[in-house]
Amino acid sequence: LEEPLIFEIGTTETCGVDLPETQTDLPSRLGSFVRTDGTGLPGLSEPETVRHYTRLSRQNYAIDLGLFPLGSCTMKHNPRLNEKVARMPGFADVHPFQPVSTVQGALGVMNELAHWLIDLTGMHGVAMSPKAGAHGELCGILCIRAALEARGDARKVVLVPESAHGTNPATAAFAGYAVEDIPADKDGRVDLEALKARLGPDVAGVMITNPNTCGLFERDMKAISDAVHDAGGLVYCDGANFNAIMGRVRPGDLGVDAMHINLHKTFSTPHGGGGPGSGPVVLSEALSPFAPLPYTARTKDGVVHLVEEENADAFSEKHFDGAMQSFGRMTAFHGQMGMFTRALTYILSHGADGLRQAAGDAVLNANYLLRRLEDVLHAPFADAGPCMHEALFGDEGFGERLSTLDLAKGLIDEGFHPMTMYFPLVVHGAMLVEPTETESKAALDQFVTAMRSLAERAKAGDETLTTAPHHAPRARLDEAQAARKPRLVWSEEAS
Amino acid sequence: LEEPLIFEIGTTETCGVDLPETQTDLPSRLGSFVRTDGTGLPGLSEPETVRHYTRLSRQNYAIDLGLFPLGSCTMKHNPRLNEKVARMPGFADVHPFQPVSTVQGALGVMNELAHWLIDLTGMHGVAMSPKAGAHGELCGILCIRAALEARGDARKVVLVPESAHGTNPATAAFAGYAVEDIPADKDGRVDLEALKARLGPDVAGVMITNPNTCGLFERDMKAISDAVHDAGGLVYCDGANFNAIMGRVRPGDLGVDAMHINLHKTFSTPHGGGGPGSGPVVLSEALSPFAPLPYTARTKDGVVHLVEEENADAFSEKHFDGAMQSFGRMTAFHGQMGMFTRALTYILSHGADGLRQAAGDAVLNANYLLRRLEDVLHAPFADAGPCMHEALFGDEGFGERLSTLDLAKGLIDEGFHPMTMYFPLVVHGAMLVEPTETESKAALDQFVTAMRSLAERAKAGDETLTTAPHHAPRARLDEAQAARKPRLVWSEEAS
Amino acid sequence: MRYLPLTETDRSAMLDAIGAPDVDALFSDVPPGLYLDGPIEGLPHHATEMAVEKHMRRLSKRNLAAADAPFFLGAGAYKHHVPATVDHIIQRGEFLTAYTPYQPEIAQGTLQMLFEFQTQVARLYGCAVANASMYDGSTACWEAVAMASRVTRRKRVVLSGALHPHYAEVVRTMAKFTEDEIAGASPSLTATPDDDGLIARIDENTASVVVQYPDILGRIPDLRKIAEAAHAKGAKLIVVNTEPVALGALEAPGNLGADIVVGEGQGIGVGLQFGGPYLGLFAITDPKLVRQMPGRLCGETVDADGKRGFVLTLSTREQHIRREKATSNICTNSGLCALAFSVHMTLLGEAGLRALAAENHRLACIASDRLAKLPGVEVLNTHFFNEFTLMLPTDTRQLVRDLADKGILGGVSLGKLFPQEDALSGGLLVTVTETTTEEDIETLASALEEALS
Amino acid sequence: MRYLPLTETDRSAMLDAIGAPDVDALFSDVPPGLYLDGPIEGLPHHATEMAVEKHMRRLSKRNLAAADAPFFLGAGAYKHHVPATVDHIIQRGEFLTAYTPYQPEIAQGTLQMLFEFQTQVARLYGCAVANASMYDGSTACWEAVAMASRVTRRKRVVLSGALHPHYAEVVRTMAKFTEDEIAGASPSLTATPDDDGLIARIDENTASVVVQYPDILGRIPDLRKIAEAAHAKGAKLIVVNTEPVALGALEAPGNLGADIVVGEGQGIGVGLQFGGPYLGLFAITDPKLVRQMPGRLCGETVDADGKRGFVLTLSTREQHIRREKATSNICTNSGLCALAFSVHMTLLGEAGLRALAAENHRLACIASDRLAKLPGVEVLNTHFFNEFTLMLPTDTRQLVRDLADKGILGGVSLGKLFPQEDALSGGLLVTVTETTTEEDIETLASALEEALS
Repeated sequence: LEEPLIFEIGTTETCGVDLPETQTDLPSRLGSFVRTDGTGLPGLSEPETVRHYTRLSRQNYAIDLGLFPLGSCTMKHNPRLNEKVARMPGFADVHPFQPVSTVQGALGVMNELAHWLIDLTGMHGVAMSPKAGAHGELCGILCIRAALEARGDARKVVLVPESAHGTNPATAAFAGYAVEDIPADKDGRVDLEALKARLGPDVAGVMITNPNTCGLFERDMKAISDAVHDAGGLVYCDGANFNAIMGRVRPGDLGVDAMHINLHKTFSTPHGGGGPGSGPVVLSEALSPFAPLPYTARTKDGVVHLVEEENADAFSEKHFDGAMQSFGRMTAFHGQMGMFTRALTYILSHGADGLRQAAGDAVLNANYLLRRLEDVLHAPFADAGPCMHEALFGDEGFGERLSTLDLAKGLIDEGFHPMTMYFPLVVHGAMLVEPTETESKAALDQFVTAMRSLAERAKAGDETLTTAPHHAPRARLDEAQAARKPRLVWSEEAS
Repeated sequence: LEEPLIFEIGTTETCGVDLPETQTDLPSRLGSFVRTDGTGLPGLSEPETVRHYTRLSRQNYAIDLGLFPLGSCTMKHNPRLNEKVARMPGFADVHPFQPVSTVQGALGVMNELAHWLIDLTGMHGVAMSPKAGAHGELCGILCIRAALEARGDARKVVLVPESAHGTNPATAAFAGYAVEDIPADKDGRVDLEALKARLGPDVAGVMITNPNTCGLFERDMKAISDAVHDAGGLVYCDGANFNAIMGRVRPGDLGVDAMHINLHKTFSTPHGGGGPGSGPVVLSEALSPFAPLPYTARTKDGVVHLVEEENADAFSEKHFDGAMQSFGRMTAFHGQMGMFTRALTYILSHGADGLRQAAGDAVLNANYLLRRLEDVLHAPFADAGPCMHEALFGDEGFGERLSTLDLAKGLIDEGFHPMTMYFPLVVHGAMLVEPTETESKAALDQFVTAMRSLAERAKAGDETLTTAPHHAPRARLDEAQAARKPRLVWSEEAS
Repeated sequence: MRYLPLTETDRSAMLDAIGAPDVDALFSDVPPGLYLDGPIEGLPHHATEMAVEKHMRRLSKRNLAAADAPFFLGAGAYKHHVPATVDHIIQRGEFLTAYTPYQPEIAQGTLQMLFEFQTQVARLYGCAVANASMYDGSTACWEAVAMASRVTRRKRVVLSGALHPHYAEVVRTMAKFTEDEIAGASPSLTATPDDDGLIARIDENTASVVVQYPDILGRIPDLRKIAEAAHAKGAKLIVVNTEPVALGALEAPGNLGADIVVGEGQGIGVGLQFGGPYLGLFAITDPKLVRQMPGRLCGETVDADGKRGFVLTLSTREQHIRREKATSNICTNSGLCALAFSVHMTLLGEAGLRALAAENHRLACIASDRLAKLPGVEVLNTHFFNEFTLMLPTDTRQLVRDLADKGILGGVSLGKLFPQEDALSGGLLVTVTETTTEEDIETLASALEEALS
Repeated sequence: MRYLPLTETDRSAMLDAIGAPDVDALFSDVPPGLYLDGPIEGLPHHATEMAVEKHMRRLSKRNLAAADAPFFLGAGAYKHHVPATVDHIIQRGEFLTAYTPYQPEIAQGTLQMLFEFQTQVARLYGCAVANASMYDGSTACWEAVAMASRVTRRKRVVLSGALHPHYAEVVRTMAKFTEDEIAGASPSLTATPDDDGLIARIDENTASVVVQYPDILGRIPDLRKIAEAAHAKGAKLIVVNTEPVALGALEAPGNLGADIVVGEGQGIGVGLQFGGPYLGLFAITDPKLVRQMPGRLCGETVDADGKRGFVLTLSTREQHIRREKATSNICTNSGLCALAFSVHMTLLGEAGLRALAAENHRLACIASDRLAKLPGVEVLNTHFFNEFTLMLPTDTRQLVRDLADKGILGGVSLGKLFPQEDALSGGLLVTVTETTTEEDIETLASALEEALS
């Protein structure tokens, strides 16, 4: 059964909520601004609404249904305790402008989470307000620019390795920097010598991902940081892959100045079909003073303060000798409280030992997949040693008309979500597989069986793969048509 | 993908909860009773558990997915507000033996619901503790027997119409009565004259369903009650079909002495795949004193009392002049609190006007189906006038090798749950269709289209129906094998 | 009204199709004087979700939630931590809003779960077969008694004096109508159960002996001895368990000679809920008697394509088929509670259940040691799992109310449970679970000390 | 650890398969001194679900929930009743635990929802096209400014003085890096907005004019007039709405000449959540500019079998494809909040939204009339929807804190919102929604009267 659109089944008269019958004898204060057109918003009764969305939901794949091996996206189990906690009225039903005396618990959560993030990364401070990973990247780069400007040093270039997430160059460009690539060496790591050669007084810093997008730990990270610092630059680290090393390596020890943490990856706040995310940014001592408003701080009397424009200067003066020089504000309120409660719940559940164990299991799972598949799939860096929490393969040896896309779509018919495809760009037909630590060995073995079978079909040139998936709610969708003649809203005429 | 059993994927070492590491230096007080065998209970981690049950759930049909036209089962929308309310800690996290001063809200819910049930049915009292419909029937019959015994009148026979639910005769037999049938007239209603002829000093009472299982209102209900009362008997009414008449007819006005109310049908507490139900029994003045313990009662000071063995005699003496002569106790505690909160929430949402409207819409929906289908399906009582909230059809005219079962299984392929089949017994190949008031006209029209097509295929002898469903998680299951060699628990050897 | 999808336009169109002028006309079979021509008077009209939620919240706040007080109640209903996962799963619409799985092709979710549940219960109880659940422990207890009488064709039922008095009362009430003869007894205030006294009451007419394990005072009867005695007279041993967590530490009744094991499953997955809905468990050790069992049963079979599948089976025992010849009046089971139990039990597994039981017992030992030190307080039990009986020099009914006024839910008074037995009025049943903190124990100890001084 | 499925047996078997002696060996690329050989010190170890829940509950109870107080806060975040259905649906695992729908064959649930959402937003705003959501209203506001600068190739941005000061601050912060020139202003304490003053600031270099509707003081600017003036100079009109419910009563900005309409969607479906996650809405009136829009877009297409289906489209605008040439740095949207909004909006429909808006306005009128009667209190606004400004003879920052001490959340101080503007420190922004009772209004009135006497 196909599920129609709400515009095809709802009417503007139908209403699935009851509202008091409003007395209309009061004069309106809307003046001449009263809405005269109908909104055209369709309504459904409550039973129809439940059914519509329940049916729709069943056309989705999700972590709750199976393995979701999207490299660099860290799709791990989302504990239901986190959801329960986030819905406690003291967290869910609190207004951002309530007086601080009435939100000590909420500010306490922010502070407690902030301290965990600082300790886990070995950094000095953290900006909590960024709303997602890319927003966090931006925050980090803006801190770098603010710090450089504060010392009157207007550098113009940011170096980004070619394997970087696409968000990295976009972010640097937004912050007004020219972006230059750094090449990779044959093992898929940053070429240290090439980097050193490029450093100079025009380079504001580097944006680097560690573990990198080939799934490898950047052995030279500390040397890279030292070289950048020696040249007067600063180091941004993309934290998308922190899941591999949490509790085992501290980015602060590697010389990182700023790193965003995706709470919705590493700390298991659910992806929700594309957000909301949350991207706090941990900062080195050099960058901490420039973090955006608002921030929270607990003073000696145990009270947690929320520092905003209202009290920023006075607070900085009183408690930081005026050192806090926030570069501004990135969002209207204090950040993703709903994600903070979930992430803190997750962190407290694991504890320092459990987070370390989680990283270990994530890496173990990825290496297991790498070794169980390297004989049937091209694994470009397999000989370079262990991978971190993701295993990278390429399409070498596939039949002529078959591609990574076909294998990925074939996975759907085997009951799995495809892996990340064609990323990183350094490997042809890349397949980046990240199982995460919340997959069982049984699930991995099923996945291996499916992948081996698909790899053999791809190499044998089995063309039925080119039309996969065959057992999904939809066959392959015509993305070209969607882009050529965009239909982005429903209209009666068009349908 | 087939979902394995927990015994096939779990291990006795795996655990999906964390527990404190117990200090073992304390002496145990278990003596020699310590468990020595392994329980053999398989465990799964939390992520595996979520996935196992989420996948399993998707093999179910449910109200949330579509029309569920099970006659006499009243599968209506289950509002999520009810679920939210039932989970409020003050209701969900209260022990049945807490002192009454600490549970005034819970007792208040029971009392408030009790008053609604009494007012809606026009009765005198209500026994809240029965755990389900059949338990409620039993409660009603036991009240009747207790009342007859209290007046020293040991009658031995209960009359039950042939269209009765199977639970009715089972209940009467359990209470020690001989069961005799009452025939139906050609319109599917109780034959009043035949009933009158059978009444006498040996007849304890009748058990009757109104609206009856043919979906018709028993026009002579008041006359039946009067005749039974005149003969010294009492009238039990099966309340399974109360949804059709709530707010429009009061059973008390029809002379009923006892009627159970399925909170999980009429008042929308969810069926949950087979329970829990809840079956409070409303009682006439004649029967109220005999209701089982415990009961709740609000005294003039506004305090709600819970009357149990502990205080029953004293309370009856003080507040009822000793009239309360409970026949005993049917369950350990006070009944289905979780269902009471849901039902009261539902009732308050509708109010007296909304419940009346709901009954009207339920009947309107059923009549609409009756009239849209009577030309293609045999509708034995269609000429007798409007039906109540369910429409009854038979298999007359089906191809030789095709049955009601085949049509019903064919409905599954159309995306619907089958209707009630082969019940009531008075119609050959009966199909009892109850849409309920929470279905939209659009849903009914889809159902009509599917039914018309199936009826035509059945009449044309389309044998593909005999192997339907073809698009369900399973094809027809071999029930005979299941009964012949019962395998009721999993064992390693057997699988 | 938000739950009613028909618009006025729909209603008109449908009435036209039917050929009726209005909805009232559809009720023409109701004799005139009996049809109400408007909403029943004196009752409120429909209300917004917001208003209803507010009203219900106000009522809920007039209760003291167990989590908000030091809490020591048990006696058949136990407070355990239920993982959030359990509630998430039972709220899946496909489980919550499904009907009894009479159409197995589209109900394999519920059916496979029930098959797993039956196996879990059988293993927990050390039995061969379990059913798909019953209303609660007390009704399961009565069903066991009725089954034993059917199987033995005898009518005499010997109840242990330390059977939960409400369970005993349910049995007595039902037996009035079936004419079983109930031989009950008063509980004796001894440190170990009076197994010999119970055995002495078994005779050749005895259909069944009903023993609670652990018993209502928290003591642990010697099931093996009682089973031998019962079997020697041709009687069936029915063992009642009200705390499933105990069987993570105590030998399973089915391994000790019980013929039927029944119990309350609430302690795993279900929560307190002021007494209901709960979960009746029912299992037997002799699989040959399965056709005499009450309640729904789920069995394994294959579908037309040869795939494994599950169905409700042996329903010819049941009333909706057999009518007055059914094995029981029961129809509805406690399906959603069975799901909650099964999910929680799957999360625990053997290792988790054992650890949970150990933690319960550890804290109960700490509490018993602490409270035994109070002047005037004596711990009755030699053995216990997670509840035990204190003997106090006062009527504990009033004591419990006084403690509640101080915000302490201090236990269950034996005086309340056994109002006819004056000798028991000084008894206080104290229950300790993994949710109890040592701080809670101290709070209770101080309050008791104060109350008794 | 309950979230980690690997058993020790599994780990050994897997290490064998890999050929590594232990897990630490897999980290051999980490230089020795940098690899931690045990859990980080000073941090607690893993905890039971029960313990974590207790800890978090204790923290949550140190907050005063909006539902537990007479509540009058708004200023960009609104308390509305969210039907229980909304939360049920967003907790469906298939929505909650899905990723961004990059594999459309198995993500039609999310994609169809987004297509419906885009259409709902476009209709609410009176626009041609809307995107699939952004972080929140303030970031959407900045994205609109950036888009207008891209489209007009101009750099000057004229902000209304009555734009939410935090929105203005976000724009100012971002513009520092893009070198847009921001022309702001102080809000004037007039009964109607100073539209003429705003118009006077528009010139030929102006890329965009940013106006809030209703504005931060609750007043309603004349969008049509401002649009004409902006367009006359070749500038784009950006309208910001922070309270979507208002558009059930007020003319849609898209119908009044706005080019870009952005806003905060939190008021429908999302809840307060201490400021996040919220829901940025973004729509435009000229569909030709769609390739200049930021954020994800969902579009209709067909699959290989010709069936209707939905995909993320026009992603060549986006940074993960275009890298440094992207229209915006945004990547994640606010998908689950968009779902909540869409479900709530579907429950409301046009009729419900209109009724909800009417009820908000009715209660706001009652409140404004009541409070205007207090001695020393003046209502600033001639027009308002559900929030209005009181002028009081006191610094309202302290007043708000004093009211909170009495358990009343009485409004938002303009002194807090505009700390640089001393003239505003007597202003109190009071918001009234359908959740406000007349009793709440009385409570606030009495408390204000007392505070001012």
